[in-house]
Amino acid sequence: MDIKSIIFVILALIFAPVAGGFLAGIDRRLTAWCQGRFGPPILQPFYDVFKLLGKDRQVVNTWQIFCAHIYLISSMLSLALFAMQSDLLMIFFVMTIGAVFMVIGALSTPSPYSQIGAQRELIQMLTYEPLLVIVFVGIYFVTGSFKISDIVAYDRPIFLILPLLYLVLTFALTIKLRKSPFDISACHHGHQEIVRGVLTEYSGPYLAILEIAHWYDIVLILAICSLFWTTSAIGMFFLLAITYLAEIVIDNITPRLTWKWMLTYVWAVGITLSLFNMALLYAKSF
Amino acid sequence: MGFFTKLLETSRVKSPWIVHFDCGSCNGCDIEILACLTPIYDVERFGILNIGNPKHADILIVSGTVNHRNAKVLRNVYDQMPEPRAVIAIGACGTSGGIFREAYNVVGGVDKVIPVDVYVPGCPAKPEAIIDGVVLALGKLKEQRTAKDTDSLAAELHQAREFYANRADRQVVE
Amino acid sequence: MVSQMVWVSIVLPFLAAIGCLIDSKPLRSILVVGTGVAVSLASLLLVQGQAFSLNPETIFGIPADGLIAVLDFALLFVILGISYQLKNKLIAVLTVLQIIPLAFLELFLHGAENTAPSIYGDQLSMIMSLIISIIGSLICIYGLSYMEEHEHHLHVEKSRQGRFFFFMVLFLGAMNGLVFANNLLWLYFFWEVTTLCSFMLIKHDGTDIAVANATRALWMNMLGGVAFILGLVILRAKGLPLALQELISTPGVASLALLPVGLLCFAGFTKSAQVPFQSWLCGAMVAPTPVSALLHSSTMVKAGVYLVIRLAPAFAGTLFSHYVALFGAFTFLTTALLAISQSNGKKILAYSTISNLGMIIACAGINTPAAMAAAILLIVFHAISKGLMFLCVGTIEQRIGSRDIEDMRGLIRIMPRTAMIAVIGMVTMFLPPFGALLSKWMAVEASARLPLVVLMLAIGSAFTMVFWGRWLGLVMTSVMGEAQEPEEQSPLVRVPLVILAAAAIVVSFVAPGLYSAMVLPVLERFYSTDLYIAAQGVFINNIGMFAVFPIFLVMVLGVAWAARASSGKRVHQRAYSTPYVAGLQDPANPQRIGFKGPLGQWANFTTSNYYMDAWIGEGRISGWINLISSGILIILLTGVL
Amino acid sequence: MALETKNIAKTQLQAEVASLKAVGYRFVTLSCVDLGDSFDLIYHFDRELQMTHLRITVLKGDTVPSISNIYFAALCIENEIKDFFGISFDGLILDFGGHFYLEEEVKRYPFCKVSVKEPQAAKEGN
Amino acid sequence: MFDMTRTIIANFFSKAHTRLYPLQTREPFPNVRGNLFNNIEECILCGMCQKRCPSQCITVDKESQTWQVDPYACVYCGVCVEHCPVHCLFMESPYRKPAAEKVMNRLVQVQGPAKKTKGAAQ
Amino acid sequence: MSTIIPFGPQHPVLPEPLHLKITLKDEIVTDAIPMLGYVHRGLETLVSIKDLDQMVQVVERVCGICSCIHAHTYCMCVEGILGIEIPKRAEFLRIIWSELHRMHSHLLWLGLLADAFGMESLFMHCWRIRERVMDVMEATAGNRVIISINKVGGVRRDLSPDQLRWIAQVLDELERELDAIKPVLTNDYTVKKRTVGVGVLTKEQAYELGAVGPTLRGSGVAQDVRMTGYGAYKFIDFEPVVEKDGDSYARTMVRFRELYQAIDIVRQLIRKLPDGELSVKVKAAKPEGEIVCRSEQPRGELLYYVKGNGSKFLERVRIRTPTFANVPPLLAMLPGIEMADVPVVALSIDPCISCTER
Repeated sequence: MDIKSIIFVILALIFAPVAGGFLAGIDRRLTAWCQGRFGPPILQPFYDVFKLLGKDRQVVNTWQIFCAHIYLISSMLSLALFAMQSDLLMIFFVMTIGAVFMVIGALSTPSPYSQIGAQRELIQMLTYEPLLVIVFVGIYFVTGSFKISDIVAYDRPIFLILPLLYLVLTFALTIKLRKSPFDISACHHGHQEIVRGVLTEYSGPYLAILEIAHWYDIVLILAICSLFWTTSAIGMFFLLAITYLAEIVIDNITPRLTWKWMLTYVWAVGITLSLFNMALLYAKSF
Repeated sequence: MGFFTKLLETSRVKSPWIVHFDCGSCNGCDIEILACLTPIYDVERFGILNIGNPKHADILIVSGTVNHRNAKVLRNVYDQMPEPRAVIAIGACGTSGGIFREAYNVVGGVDKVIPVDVYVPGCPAKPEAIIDGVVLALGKLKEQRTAKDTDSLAAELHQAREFYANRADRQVVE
Repeated sequence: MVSQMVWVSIVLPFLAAIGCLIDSKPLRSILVVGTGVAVSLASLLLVQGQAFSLNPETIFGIPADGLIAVLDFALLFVILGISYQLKNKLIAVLTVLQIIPLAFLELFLHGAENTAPSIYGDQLSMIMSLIISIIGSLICIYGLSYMEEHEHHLHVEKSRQGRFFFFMVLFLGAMNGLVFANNLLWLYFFWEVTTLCSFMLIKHDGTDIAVANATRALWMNMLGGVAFILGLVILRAKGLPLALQELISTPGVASLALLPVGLLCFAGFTKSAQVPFQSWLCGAMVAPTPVSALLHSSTMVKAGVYLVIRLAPAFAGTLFSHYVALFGAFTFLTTALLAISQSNGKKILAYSTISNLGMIIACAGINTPAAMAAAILLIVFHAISKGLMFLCVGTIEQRIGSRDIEDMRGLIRIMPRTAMIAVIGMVTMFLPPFGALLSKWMAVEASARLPLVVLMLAIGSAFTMVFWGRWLGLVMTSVMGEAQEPEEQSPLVRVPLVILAAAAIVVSFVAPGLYSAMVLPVLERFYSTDLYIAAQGVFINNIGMFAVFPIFLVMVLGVAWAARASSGKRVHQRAYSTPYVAGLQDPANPQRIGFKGPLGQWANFTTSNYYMDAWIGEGRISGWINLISSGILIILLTGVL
Repeated sequence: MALETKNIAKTQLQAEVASLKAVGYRFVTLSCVDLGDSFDLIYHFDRELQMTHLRITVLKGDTVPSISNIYFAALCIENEIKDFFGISFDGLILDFGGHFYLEEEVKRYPFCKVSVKEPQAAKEGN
Repeated sequence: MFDMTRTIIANFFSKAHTRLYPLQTREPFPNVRGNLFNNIEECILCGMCQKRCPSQCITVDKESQTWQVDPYACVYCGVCVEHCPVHCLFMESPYRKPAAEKVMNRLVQVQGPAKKTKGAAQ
Repeated sequence: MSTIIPFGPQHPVLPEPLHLKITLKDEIVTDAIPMLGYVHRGLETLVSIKDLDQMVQVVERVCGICSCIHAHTYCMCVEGILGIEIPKRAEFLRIIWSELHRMHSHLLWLGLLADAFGMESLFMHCWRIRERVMDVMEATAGNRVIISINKVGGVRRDLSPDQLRWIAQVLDELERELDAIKPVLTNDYTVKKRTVGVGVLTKEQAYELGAVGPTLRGSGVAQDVRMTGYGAYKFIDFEPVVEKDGDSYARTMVRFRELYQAIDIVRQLIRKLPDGELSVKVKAAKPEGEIVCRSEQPRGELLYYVKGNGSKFLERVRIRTPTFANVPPLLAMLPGIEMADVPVVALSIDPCISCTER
């Protein structure tokens, strides 16, 4: 680990929440436009988080606080590991710590909504985790390494080789972004039969911590998406922009679906797509 | 330090999340509150979100008359909101009990149960009036308040209940 | 020196076991604790040295091979007697099917003179011995207080602890013998001893269900025994040495001896309860908890995977190897799925064990150095964490009277100490940077070239996360300011728990060192490429890296920070708020969790995990799983013919 | 304009309602009026937009047979009338015990202009 | 699954439908029943509005010559305006603004049309 | 092995305070017990202090969403007892406003349903086009929601030819906007996934449990009180909208098609609107006798039982609102569905709790 990567890590840790917040702001603005509304200011997510940080503390038990902090730490750590260009799979496992601790935080409160949210969150994780692993394996197939440094050094855009796997990755992105049709365990605007699912019992500063951690996660997942076009910055930008726009559109044209549908549909489609893409690769290599 | 205080104040004013409790309203005010969220009025411009969960909310919007059953719920919802918080009573019923004041199961306006910061009159209140009300309530959010002593209010509520339970607009003989 | 240590670890438990039969509590305690300390020290001292081999001609003046042969027959006839007692024809047939080949082997087949040493110890044996000796002993020590309570609870008139500890301690000796044996006939003897011991321990309580489950365990393991002895007969018939090390280092053995190796692997599958043999291990849950702990973490099932790992170099690069990987991965996937449908804590642990063993076997099948490293490391970490978890569940069960995880909701306020240790146990089972996940990471990266296997591993590991995550969460369900009851733990309970919990964390932390010192030498004998290098606490090879130390460092700091933020000092009591129940809580009594429901009735907070019985209930999918896995197994075995 | 109702006795109610159901009538609702010393209960039924009404008159303090076993839909309205007028229905499927709408704070039977003696059991309950 | 897309895209590229309320206010429609006022100098304090008001929010006191409406209990139905014999009651189109304190709309008649009407009657 | 959920009274999905204690097993509802009374005001008792003219304003506030129809029905009752014939123009105007109410109610409901299954954009779209109807209401009647247009003996306001032309224009616009979302409701895979086969109420069940309105018509029973021809409906051609399947989708489609139907009815009314007086004078009415009147609200059949005792205060006003009748079918539909579908099914009867509890 040299000075350059340390600086890179620090920059990533500082700018990720900023980028995440701006992204969320732009997201809300564009969503508003899609709905024929004017929309909030771009800085709105920052106002929300600052306001939450300044609210009275209110908890059901202290485990919640512990879990919120661990979630933040693990999200930061996984982003730092990404910035250090280490192993994709390892980063993914580190990210799992946070996700699991958020579930634990929700399960630790004796609130029915939070409990159901936690169960659903577990099922969401169950849905996207194998897909992410498959995507990483696909990347490994192409580049011969799980290490980001090697993937970045690959001389062709991976997107062109693994377009279907990128689609699979966007499933995971949709789930992670908590967007329709997969905003099952908790959704942003909170009009849900389980109130706000896993986030129900978090309030004030702790909700803000979760929100910041969520931004880190989003940035990380988008960073993973960006690995699919590492050869040029413009290509990367367009890939991410189009992906995010597609997410917003999908969010607006679909209702929330049930977890049973999510599990069966995402697995069926995701696994078929990835196997098909792998088969294509095999066919090409012969 | 000054910067952070200012930042906090700005954020509070820019991001009021509301929780709406329909407290025995005729739905007229409820739909007007919902109409505020819709494209024509779009209160998300001001960062207002209808968050639906008192634990996340800054402003409690109450529409409708308080009756004996929902008074307890209203109180509970209010208690679960972390400070700083504000309460807006919407409509004739929410502010005073409106046309139903004399009905037997009506305690009265929202201020009989919890402290109200802003009264929005109307039957039903117009979306514009509700937006005005929220803006007025934002001033309350700016000041950091700690949990205020609401014991006196509880006593007042008790009195109100006693009064309404024993009033003599129905003659009842043994 | 080495030879003494080996004798201490093998023979001493046999002798101490006989001592345990004397019905005296202090003597038994001294014997169990003493043996535990002695074998632990012996195994620790052994680690200091290099690989070694011994060839004892005699044991106590009796020719060693002859003694083992006689004991073998004696053992088989004991089992035959048991089968007569149980009136179980299947076991009788299986026993006879072993006696005949054994006799045939001993009397008629004299292949090449056995010049290979009977005992061989390399780092793998040493690791196994460490696990067996230390974790096994801790479990036995824990058993001392557990069984007191257990018998008190069952109102047993005449203590049967003598017999119990006889088999427990004997188990340790047999397992140590098993891992150090090089002569396959010796190995076979110890193999059958563990079968017998497990049978006796499972049926210890003597209830009908215990006997039935013990019987099932016995016949399934005897099936493995038959495969084992058949494998030996074929080996000898082909003129191959009946010695492990010689067998795997014989060049071209893969083409020559795939059938016997396959049969030995089959024996390993039955012993480590791979699907479709998973039912015996789940059935073994009826036994007292120390037995489950012993079977699951350090002994019995580990014997099976140990044998498969040992044999892995012999079938490297064959199609058979791929099938083993597939078979293991399938076990991993399906038993993890079954674990989701369970609410019985011990059942969950049992399925999780099988699942992990499946992963180990899958690694053995993948047969790359990275996979082998994963397999060996997983044995270690799984043994520690699973032993810990079983002891925790045992302790919890004795306190709350239930094994159901739904009843463990809010355990943290009833038994804060045990609950915290259980939480550590669970976290080390499935979250980074702990060893079990490190091994899983290695396994996934190693399997990346086998799409079907990696798919199964990926899905299976997500299942794993589901059932651990929710158990972990519900243990912590509590509200702030609730009165916590102080928890009393007897030292015999606390010491094993604390040592295991500490070990789970510390051994994970030193995993890179452990790998360099103990695993790498084993791997280097057979593999030369793609080995992980563990430098500065980071595992690196050419396709991936895992930064153990940095993650540990950050997470330790993070946990400290989080703990500080959530400590009682930082969070005022005033911050407590009742859970959100749509505004129906009881303001007069905020600690009362629930809501005022219809008809004015109070509804207490009630919740339950999703077990999805309708989808993945045990009874619903077990049949399919057994069918498919039997199919894979048949393909696998016909493949070697 | 008068409402055409069929006056029946309390005991006939079950049989009458069952026969209406048999010919395809839908239960609409039940109206109750306080007549001072007795209650008028009017049962409204509908078949293809044609209404028919049954009227029974019960003395205060009397009980009425519930028809919720015939029409499940009568459950709500019978509970409501129990709240408002204090009429007890025999065989109510789900009995909210006079707290369908009302909390304890509210005086009993708010719709009665003059309420006679409360039922013995209820009084002891207080 | 993509049936909503057209609407979304259309919305995205057209101007927002939002009325930027505090910045731009729309002219209220004529005859909208907004804030209730009394042209107190013309009021004869007959009490018809008080009698007719379904919400009992109007109090007329002949003694102190006050006419008072509780704007927080008024239901803005306009019945009082219709029944006013001298048409001194009227409703403005703008709605009543929210306030932090409940203030009654209390009007005291200084010099009313009482004499005039009396004279007219005689 | 179950989870108990308090669903309401304060809940983000239900705008109204209805409490359901729901027992779940793996997210399948096994049991649902309701608790009402959070909105109960007891306004039927107000008859003793508010005279029969003031009661018009009171019954309008039984429910804000269908206030016009409440007042209309009440006036029909009182006029029925008094034996008053109201001018034909007044009858037409009443129905115009009633149908406008139906439009805004159905659009509002559609938005809420979209919100219940998490489709924010559809919610926004429905509520945006609903604002056009609200504008019409505000401009013609003087208030957005509770329009206070009825009085005993006629109506209080007239519609000028300009306004009628404007209304026709708004209706065209509305029809265009509805056409835009028609494929979303009829065709969209994900929307259908959430509604088709969810909360099935068979024809027999619907009839037996006393379902009314779109809930009943969604189950294949062609019953619409407007067919009795009260008010001006006798001059209008229309067919009741019926769907066969009895699930949430069928009920959605009934309401969606009723929107078109309402547009059509208003167009007919505007075309056929006769000239004439707006109201007849009702002097010191002291009704005596009892009457039952029914009308079709957006949510279904509304029944008023009014009894007069010969004074200006009525003896009894009894209101049976459609949601009250739809609660038993709702309870029958809940067990066996998924937790996620509870809001969808609950909204599919279009609950109006303030109606129900009065």
